[in-house]
Amino acid sequence: MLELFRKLFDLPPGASSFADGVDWLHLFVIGSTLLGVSVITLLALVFVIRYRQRPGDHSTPVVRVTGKREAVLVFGTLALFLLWWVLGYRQYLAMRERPAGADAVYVTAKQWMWKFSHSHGQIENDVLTVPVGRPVELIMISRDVIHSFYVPAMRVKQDVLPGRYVTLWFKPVRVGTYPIYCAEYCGVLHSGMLGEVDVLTDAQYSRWLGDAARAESLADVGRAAAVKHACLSCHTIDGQKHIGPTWSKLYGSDVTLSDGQHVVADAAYLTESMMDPAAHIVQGYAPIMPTYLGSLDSADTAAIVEYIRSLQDAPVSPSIRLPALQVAPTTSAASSQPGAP
Amino acid sequence: MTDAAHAAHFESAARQEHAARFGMWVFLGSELLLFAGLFALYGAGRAANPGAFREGITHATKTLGSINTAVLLVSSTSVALSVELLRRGRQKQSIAALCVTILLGIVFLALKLTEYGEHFREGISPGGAGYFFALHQAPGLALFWSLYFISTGLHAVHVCVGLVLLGLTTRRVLQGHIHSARFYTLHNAALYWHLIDLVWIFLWPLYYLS
Amino acid sequence: MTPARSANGPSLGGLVLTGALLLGLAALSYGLSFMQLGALGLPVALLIAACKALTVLFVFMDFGALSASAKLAAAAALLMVALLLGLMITDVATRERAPLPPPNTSS
Amino acid sequence: MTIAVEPVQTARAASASYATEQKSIRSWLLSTDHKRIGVLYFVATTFSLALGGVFALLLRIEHLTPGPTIMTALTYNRLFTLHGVTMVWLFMIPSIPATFGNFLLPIQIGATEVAFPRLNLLSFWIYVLGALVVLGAMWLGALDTGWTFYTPYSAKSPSAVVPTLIGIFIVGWSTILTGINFIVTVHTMRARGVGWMRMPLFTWALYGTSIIQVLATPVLGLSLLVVMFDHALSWGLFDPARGGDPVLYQHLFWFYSHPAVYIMILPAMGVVSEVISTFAHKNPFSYKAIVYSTLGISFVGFLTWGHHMFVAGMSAFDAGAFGVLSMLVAIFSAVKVYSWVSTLIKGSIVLATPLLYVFGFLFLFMFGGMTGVAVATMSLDVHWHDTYFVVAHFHFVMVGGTLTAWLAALHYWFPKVTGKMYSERLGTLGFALVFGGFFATFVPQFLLGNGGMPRRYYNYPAHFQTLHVASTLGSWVLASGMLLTLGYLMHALLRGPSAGANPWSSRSFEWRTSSPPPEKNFHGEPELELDAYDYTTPWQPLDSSR
Repeated sequence: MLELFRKLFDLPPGASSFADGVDWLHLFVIGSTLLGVSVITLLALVFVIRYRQRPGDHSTPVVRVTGKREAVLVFGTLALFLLWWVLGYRQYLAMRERPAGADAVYVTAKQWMWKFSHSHGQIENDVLTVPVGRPVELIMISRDVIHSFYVPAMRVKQDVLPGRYVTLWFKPVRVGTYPIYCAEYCGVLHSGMLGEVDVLTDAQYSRWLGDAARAESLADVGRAAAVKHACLSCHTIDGQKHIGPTWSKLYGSDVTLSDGQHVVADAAYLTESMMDPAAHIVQGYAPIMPTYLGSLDSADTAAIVEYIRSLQDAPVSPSIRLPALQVAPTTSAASSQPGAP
Repeated sequence: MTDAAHAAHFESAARQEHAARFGMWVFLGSELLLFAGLFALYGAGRAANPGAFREGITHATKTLGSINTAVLLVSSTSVALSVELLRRGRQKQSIAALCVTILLGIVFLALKLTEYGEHFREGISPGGAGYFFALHQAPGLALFWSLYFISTGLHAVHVCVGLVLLGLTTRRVLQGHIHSARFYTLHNAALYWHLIDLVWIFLWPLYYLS
Repeated sequence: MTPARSANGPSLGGLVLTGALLLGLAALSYGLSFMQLGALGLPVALLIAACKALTVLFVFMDFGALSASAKLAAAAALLMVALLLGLMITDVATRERAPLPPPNTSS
Repeated sequence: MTIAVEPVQTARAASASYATEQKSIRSWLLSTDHKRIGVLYFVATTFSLALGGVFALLLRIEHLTPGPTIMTALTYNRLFTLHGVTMVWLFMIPSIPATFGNFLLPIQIGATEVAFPRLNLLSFWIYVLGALVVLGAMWLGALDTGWTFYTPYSAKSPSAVVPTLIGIFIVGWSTILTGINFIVTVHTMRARGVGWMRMPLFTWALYGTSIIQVLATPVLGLSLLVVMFDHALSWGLFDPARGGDPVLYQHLFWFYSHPAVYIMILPAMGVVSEVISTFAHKNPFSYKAIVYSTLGISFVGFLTWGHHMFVAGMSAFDAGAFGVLSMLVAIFSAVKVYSWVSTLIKGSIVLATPLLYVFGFLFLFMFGGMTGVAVATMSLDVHWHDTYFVVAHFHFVMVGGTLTAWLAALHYWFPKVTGKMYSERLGTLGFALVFGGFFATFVPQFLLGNGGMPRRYYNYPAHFQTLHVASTLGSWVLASGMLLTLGYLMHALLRGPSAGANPWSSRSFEWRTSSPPPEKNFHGEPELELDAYDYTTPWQPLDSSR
């Protein structure tokens, strides 16, 4: 039945766990639409023939609306539409609900390509390799303008915004290769911003991982990125206090903020600290860290987070002893007054 | 926008006056929506980064802005007075009140420009340009100031339009086209001026106070 | 249809007093802005602003004396303003931040 | 097919018509007569329609092959932007209100003019100015952002963004002024005996439209203004790098552009109400229901803009709210459809060209509207958003709805405006071509959308080609229908037989004066005590001696 419907209405194969539900709703909605429209059209035609003008007196009797019938029609229609909404909203929420334990893939969109960084360190362009039967979560950001990640076969779509992470998830249920389109107009080569999702069997996927395992781990990428962006000139990795808090044993630890609140230094907090450092200042430190919004792409961000994670339980022995330096918030506040003599 | 004499297509002068007045109110409603967009942007921006907006306000030219508030409130009072005076047939005083209003409007613009000067001196310019933003990193600060400049700027444009409107009206009062029996043109100009006042009444706390 | 104007508008003295009241309210919220009201600061300031706005609307703009149709126009405009602000701000306020999940460990 | 033509004194009707009072060009271009301004608007907007139509045809030809066909990607992107801009702001928005509205609103309420005639003329020239600026921007190379101008792309696009936006900004003013003028006219210019609940339904539709024009357009003006600042001075209010939020632009834009859809469709609905009643010789099944749903649409239409943003990164909560509100607005349209169809019951129906177009409207609008509700069904929108399904949906509403109703209005009021009658046979043929062509053009696009074909694609995967070709062929049929219509109407205007005061024996107020009407609309006091939809008595020929 569903397959027939897909064939008749040119729908792509249902390759994700969402597809069947969405297509059933599609069938219901379009079905009732076609039915309603044709019934009313037929009715109109019948009236036109039945009440066509006959020679002679053209005057007509006044027919007034009967409140009851009108009400039944109106509220019936309203009920139908509200039913569509309820069904649609539940499916929509399921799509927005971030699943637990999904494979995370960091997606960077830019004119006019897709870049996928897997947490195992593999990096792919315009091809997204995922295992069948396991939910995969895409954490996406754009480098320039708004793009939209669209995989018709998965029935998923999400605009990819610059400057803000958005997520999208799906669970592939059938092996195969499915096209990715950019669905938000993004410039001259908009229609060339294509890609494909490769859904592999577990066996194929682990083989693919194996091949890709030789690629350096995400933590190594993170260390490189941390050096490149000079993070380590303020943050130590051996537990010493410096201009910024140390990264050693930082991940997952409980941090006391300047306003006395406590937060757990999870990935979310760390990312925020990179993108909006002023938002939560650790007690005893000055709000002097610049924002890396825009200068640090999602892949590097993810890698640095992963690197900090890797320092969670592997303390590095102090190499050199740093001078104990205090950066009191007051001094920094003074220094932030431009016109101060 | 309205015909000076009782136009032929109206059945009576009263009807024409009603039309003109009602038209003005509909227009004011339209103007309100124009500023609503800016207030919405402010609300959303502040909801997204409250810290930055509060920090931005600490750098506002509070004293000048507050003086401007007083100036505008007084000007609103004087224009309202001029309408009532004309209604009572006291043309000369009405014109005087109008002149006071126009004067205060000019003062407002002058102070506004001084404020902008202050900001530029502090290195604040729209779009996150200027060294101020090199020292203050909080995301949203640039947004606050861009919104400040576009909101107050659009408001200032309206002040200029209002001044021109009041100027023309004053001339017509002098010429006696507008008098105690037919003063709705003056009343409409006053309504426009009050709208300018209303908008500022809300801009002031949002961008200067808290 | 009667012209949208009360037979005789507010008295001159009344207008002057209203002006004084407005200045008083402005001074009040100016003063309050120096106390650290914290989260209350903005709502209070806006409340005072609303009072001023209503005063201008009803005394200076003679809103009460308007024809019902003009009142309707103004009300409709205000309603739309409320909708625009309300729905836009709720979006930003209720937006779920998309945090990076801990990179998964199966590697 | 028979049309009851009344014996009328065409000679005296023609002698005293608004069109023949003065003959000089100047007397037209600077006329404050609402009828002449309506005609001016008609000429201008029809030119825009032709322009936008040519763009559309070129776009369709480009899609004959998956790869490059006749133009480069950049040209394509500029063309679909221009198609959108021209059709939406230069044609659709003013199409019915500013042309037929201007011509008929005062007559339908028994007035001799709109409230502010000079303002009316001003808003026409503002429209022309804005249109010329937009055309000038095209000459400067146009812009390639799509008619939605989404930031940050529109703030970065290396094309004539600012000039185009200035042009649209100016046109917006014309819309607002017309809206104010109509609202005030309806409130203050109604003749004695024309109470609110006796106004013709077309006037009600214009009233609802004007409310939207006045309250929504300023927000568009503002958002365009901000985009201009972002583009020209890189203020970046919508630029994330400067703490801005591009999604907020979409909020502001759709706060205007969704109600704008009702600016386009409400007057069309008004036309349908008039035409059905006239050609069924029947009172509307429920006058009140249509009036209230008109007002309902112009209010609830403001609450649904978020359904354009379900996948834009809006909060799930807001998305849900907009979803349910969108369901509400559909109900008002449903009420109207029911009322229109029921109006036929016990009628005395003459299937003349205007009624044919109205049936076309009914079918296409019902389907377009229902698919609109379908697209507002959130999980389905995730799949359909920004695909050809959406394109097909809104073309069903705007072309199948507004354009069809525009053609209905054109054929219905042509005798009233020109005093001439066109060939019924050619009219029927024209309808067949337009309807069939439209169907062939846009039904394939629904299927393309189902298949996942994104909109605004210059090239497309080869397996979509069959449907694209079908769509292109359809567009040619549609175009030929439009050309035929233009042809026989021009011919009727120049050589057509005179129509008589009331060829349709309609009871609506505008038909109680001669065709074309005199400069003051009525010969002496209009007699409007008879209800505008009272068909209970045989038609008394107009006694135009009064």
